[in-house]
Amino acid sequence: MPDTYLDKGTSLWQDAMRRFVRNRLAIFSCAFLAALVVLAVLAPLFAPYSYAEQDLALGAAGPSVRHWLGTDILGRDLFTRILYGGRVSLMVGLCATAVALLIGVTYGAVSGYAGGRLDTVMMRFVDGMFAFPFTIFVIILMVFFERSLLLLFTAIGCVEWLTLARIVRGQVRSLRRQEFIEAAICLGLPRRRIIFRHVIPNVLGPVIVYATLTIPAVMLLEAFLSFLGLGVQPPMSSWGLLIKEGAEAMEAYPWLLIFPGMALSATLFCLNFVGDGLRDALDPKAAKD
Amino acid sequence: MKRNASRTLVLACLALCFFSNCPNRQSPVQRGIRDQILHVGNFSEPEDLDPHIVTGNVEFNIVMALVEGLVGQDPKDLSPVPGAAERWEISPDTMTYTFFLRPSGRWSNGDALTAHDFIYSFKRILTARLASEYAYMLYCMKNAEAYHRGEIADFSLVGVSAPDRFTLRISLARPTAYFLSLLQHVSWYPVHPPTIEKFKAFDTRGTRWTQPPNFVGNGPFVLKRWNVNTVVVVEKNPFYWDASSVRLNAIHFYPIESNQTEERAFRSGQIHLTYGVPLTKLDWYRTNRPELLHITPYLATYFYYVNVTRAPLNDRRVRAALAMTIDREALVKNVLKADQAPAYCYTPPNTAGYTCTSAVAYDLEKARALLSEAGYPEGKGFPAVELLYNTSETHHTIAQAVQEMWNKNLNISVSLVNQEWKVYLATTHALDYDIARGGWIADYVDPNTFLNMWVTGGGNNRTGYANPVYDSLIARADNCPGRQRRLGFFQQAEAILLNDLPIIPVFFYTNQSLIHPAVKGWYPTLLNQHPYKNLYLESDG
Amino acid sequence: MPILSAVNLRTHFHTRHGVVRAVDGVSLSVEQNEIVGIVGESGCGKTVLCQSIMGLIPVPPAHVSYDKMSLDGEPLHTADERAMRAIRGNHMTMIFQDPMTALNPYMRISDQIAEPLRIHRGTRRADALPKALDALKAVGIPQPESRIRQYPHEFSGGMRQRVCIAMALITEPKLLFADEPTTALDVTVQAQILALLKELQARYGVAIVFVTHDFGVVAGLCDRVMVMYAGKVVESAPTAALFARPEHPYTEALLRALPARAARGQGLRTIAGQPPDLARQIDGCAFAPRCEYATPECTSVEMKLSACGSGHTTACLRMQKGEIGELGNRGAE
Amino acid sequence: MLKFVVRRLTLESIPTLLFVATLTFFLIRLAPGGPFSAEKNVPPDVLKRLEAHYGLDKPLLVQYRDYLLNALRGDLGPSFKYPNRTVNELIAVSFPVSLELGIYALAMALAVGIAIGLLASARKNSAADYLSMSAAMMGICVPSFVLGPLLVLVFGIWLGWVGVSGWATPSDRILPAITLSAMYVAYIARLTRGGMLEILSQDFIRTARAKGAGGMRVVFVHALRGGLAPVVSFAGPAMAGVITGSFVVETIFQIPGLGRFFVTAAFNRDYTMIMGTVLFYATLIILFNTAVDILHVWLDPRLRN
Repeated sequence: MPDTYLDKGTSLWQDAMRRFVRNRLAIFSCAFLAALVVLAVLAPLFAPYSYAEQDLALGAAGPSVRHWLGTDILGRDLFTRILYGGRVSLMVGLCATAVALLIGVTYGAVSGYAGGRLDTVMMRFVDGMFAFPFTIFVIILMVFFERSLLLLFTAIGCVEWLTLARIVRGQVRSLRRQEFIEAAICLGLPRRRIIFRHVIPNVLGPVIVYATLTIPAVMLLEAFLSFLGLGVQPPMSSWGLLIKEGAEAMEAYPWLLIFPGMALSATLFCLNFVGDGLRDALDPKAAKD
Repeated sequence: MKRNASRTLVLACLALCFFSNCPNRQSPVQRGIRDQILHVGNFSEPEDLDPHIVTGNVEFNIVMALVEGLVGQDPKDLSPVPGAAERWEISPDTMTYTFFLRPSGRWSNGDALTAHDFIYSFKRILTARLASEYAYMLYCMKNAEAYHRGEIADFSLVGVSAPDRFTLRISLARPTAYFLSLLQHVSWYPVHPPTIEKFKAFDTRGTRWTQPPNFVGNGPFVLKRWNVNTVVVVEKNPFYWDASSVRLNAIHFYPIESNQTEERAFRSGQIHLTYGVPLTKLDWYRTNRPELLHITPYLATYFYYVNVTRAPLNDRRVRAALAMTIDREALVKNVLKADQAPAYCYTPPNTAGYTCTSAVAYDLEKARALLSEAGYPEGKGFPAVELLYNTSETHHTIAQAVQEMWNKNLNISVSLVNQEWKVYLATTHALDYDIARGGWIADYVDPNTFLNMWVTGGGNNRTGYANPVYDSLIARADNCPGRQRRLGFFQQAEAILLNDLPIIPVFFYTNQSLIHPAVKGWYPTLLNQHPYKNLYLESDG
Repeated sequence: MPILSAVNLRTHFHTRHGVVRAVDGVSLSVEQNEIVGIVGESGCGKTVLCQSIMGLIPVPPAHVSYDKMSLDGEPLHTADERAMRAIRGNHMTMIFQDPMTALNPYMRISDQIAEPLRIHRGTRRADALPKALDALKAVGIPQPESRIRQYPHEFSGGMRQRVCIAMALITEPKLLFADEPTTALDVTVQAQILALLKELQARYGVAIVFVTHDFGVVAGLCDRVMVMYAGKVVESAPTAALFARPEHPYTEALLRALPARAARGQGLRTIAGQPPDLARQIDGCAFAPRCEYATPECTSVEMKLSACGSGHTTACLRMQKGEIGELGNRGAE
Repeated sequence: MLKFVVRRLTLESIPTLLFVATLTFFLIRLAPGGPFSAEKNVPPDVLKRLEAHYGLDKPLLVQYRDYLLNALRGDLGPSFKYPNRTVNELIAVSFPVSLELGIYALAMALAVGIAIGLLASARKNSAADYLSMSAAMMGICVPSFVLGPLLVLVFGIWLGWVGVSGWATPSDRILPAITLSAMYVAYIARLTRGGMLEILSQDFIRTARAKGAGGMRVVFVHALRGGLAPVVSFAGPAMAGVITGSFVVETIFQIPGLGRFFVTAAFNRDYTMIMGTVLFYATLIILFNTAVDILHVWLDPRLRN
């Protein structure tokens, strides 16, 4: 412990990390997420069966000794499919949201910071994009481009960044008039530096809050895209698809819905607690208590 | 703070109770039984109700209640029964049919139904500008095809005439054994000339003559109400010649696209009859409520197109290997679970008395032998092949099962390609696929509707298959009046088809629907058509 | 009978670094019409003292305890939120340091000034408006009729502090805490605000506790002064007596540090060392490590305030024993 | 203020609508398969006449010009899929249904979301905070295609309290509104909580408490206006999204709303329907985003330059 609190200068990031580490719930969530990622990445090691191996005679059976979480309509082991599905869903959730964040935050920050006519043009473009017929766009993407996860991210990214851009723009517009921004301008900092070093870190609060909500939404959107054929190619699957198939057999085979649903919910809660932990850790005002 | 949140919760509960009327209110189904109003799930919103324009079953179901052709359908087996025509005579050479209309025949606005109405209707559907997609159903009539293609301009040359107001004579281009069941098809239905003229709908689409107040038909019911995506209501037509025997007062058609939603509506007493049954609910109904579940054979085959122009599928032995390694029994029993029959041939059994004698075998050894013979021992070196299907839960599930079967039995990896409906159609029409999901529902009860598809250059022959011997057999069957000789030609043709295997039959559809016990007069039929005039509601509770 | 009497007030913050004794046994009493100044470096607990009495300190991390606390004779229970709410803003009010952020940017000035009346007197909005107008006039805001409908961002810093004062005095409270109200303002405005406070204090007879770190302000405004260091009161005396004869080395060092005192051309005198870390246990006199007169005894014996003149108390052990004579002369060589 | 609105709705909106219309018009032609391709092969000559009937055989630019001229007159053309109905009529019939459902859903989402957000921010990092926020989270991770059927099973079929499908009786509105609002509750709750915490840490809240304002007054009179700013900017696009219905909810509850057209029109390659829904939705978005910006200025006087 530093003998006097003021002795060693602690940068915001070190201070934030110390506060984040002390937030037990956030740490537990981080551990859980890390475990989930490891399980998903090393799926082949843990999976008792291959995700495509069918047992038509068995069909949809409940949890049993051989199949811990039961089997789906084609008699494939659900536990294995959740592991492999986790790979896709986590990747889609994290990467597509990252794409949406990248575009949305930058776009919103530039628009909010620039103000005036540029802001108007950029925001009206966003309004236009809201109305864009997403389904036909997906169909065209599928036809003209080789089907790949990258394509899936672009499709999702193109939809998810819009609302975020609006929220960030709103925040930046009110932030723009604060003294510390004018001070940065007086120092002669280039606009790009001001936006990325001063404006965006101050907008992280709502952005993180929104991001942790986007991830599950993106996973479920992936289910709709996979159903259309753009996302995951059978026999591979994803949590979104598993939940969608489970929902259709909700009464007859409830385990097909419950287990993938629990996987998604657990990930969602962890993401949110981590998000909250990050937000509180990074919030300078919260430093004093 | 807490006080405020709990207060909103209490309010929400109160609102919930207020909105819901007491649980034991009378459901539409119970009220329907009392008032003889039938509530039916009818899959999707009808595109139109013009008999000469509609193309889907959804539209046929409603048009059949509103319009009646020359020949009606027997409720039990759809055999031809007197309709708008009281009786008919067939010439010895089966080339000329004479129909005697009912003098008492009326349109729903009271006008008399005459032979000229029929001639007007045939002329309308054969008018090129109307661009009716089912005009080809009338090509068996003399010069009909020539008139429709514009090669002749004078309609009087077409083989239909009216010796007097209530007699209609039709002369055919070729002896068509199934002509009477052909007449049951919507494309032969009459339309009310004054209404068509009033709305200038003779050769233009998108007119409003099929909207409720304007629609005039000669069927057992008349169109009362049509709310988009909500309901189509038809009521008993007092002017119908057989109105006395029609017991239903009205029918409500609900466009419910999701069979899950439809099943829930059925269970909560909103409809008497469903259009289909969700795959996952079949077991439940079969064990708990067998009396509600009706699974009936359906004149339709589920098969895979094979692009015979593309290597390695241009090799007959490869196609045979693929066809012989699909475990159709397991697929039907464990995946589809709706008593579908495994299809080892293409035309469904006893279609108008015809049952194909040759068949595709399920023989793993022979298949592997054929595959290695074709140059791919144990599947080694077998190029990447794609199995294409259009987006749907059922196709998705079947494709994965078949993919796994080929992988396990032939050690070849087939990738699945899922395409949206219109893209799928464009791809298959352009022959830009390896293997593609296919399905064909009979237009009329006769093997011809199935077998004439695969003639060289046939409109629906999307496999690139061309076999002159096959073509000649189909042509001779079509021109031969004798029933037995005709079926003989079909046997030979199908034998060739199952040997060349441009298509791999998988299973014969069945039709599944949930029916309320109070629905009477409903009989399983091959085309899943149930004449409404014979239906009635009677609770046996 | 004193307006405010607080005896042995302790406010400890239970943080992860240990228990921070921000206010550690302070007694404060304020008479009718009296302005008491509380002086000390930042971090000595003067603001926490006022907020503890006002009951504004969030209790979960903090723990407020006292032997006796009364306002105009009535006992004060800072833990009883409902009772405190009836007093806060009514009989006991407070103004803050930074006027730029003290006012609600979303509400009109009229509503903000009238709010105490609506909360405590239940006066309806229409009746409260004229009273708010009078309050604005009383604090010297030009064109009050038009300005009253405006929003805080349309006022300058000085004007906003005047609004805060109007807001604090509209209910004619018995006691007003002023927590460094002029620190954020520039000197000319500062003088106007101090003059205004003095005038209003005379007119309404409200007792004021004036917290500051500026001895100039104390000299001009306060009747009596308390000097605080590390959460404790080290000296308290009438203003004149304190400036004439500081009885505690810390007070003397602070006075010495004032630029006015140093001869022109000489360097400014500072106090060596750092204020102590309140989270750690301090034995004896907290100022000992930085005190020129400190002896080992200073760091062992527990400090207590004792009288050393009329109304003049000091916590310096050696001063109490008279071991040090006149404090000021040593600094003079 | 009026000048701002007028300029926004005319000067700025027209280019946006034009941009969206143009982009969509040419994009949908890229998708293979036309409005009339069907399972049973359509004879080529019939296909040609069909396309001629709807003017699809004219050069693209001519079709584009005709479409825009008609659209300006408010005529969005006939629907290809439902030939005897015009796009205007289909939207006119189905929009009121989606509007009503959307309003119920959004009101519910705002009421529950804000209540949970306020409760969570008032009791920061307490059990109440985590419990309420977790409850709100369920709205996101239980998708509508799971929640809908679940509600129907419990309240519709087993208990029989409320309507299960269709849009006839008042009780048919309840379950769809709950299903549609569920996802928005989570967003609104978290944004409210974030916004309120931001405001409650500001100095003027301490001034309000110093004035003797109680907890309720501090939250509702002082903090709410500032705290709801993020919710307001989220509500704009959310409103447009909710009010134009959701394909999934309308399928589950058999509701004749506008939502289904956004998806099925694409599948049917119903060009005029796609264009009609896109223009209609773009107009709604522009209206609601303008309303949101006005609301922001009304909420925060500092923005009124």
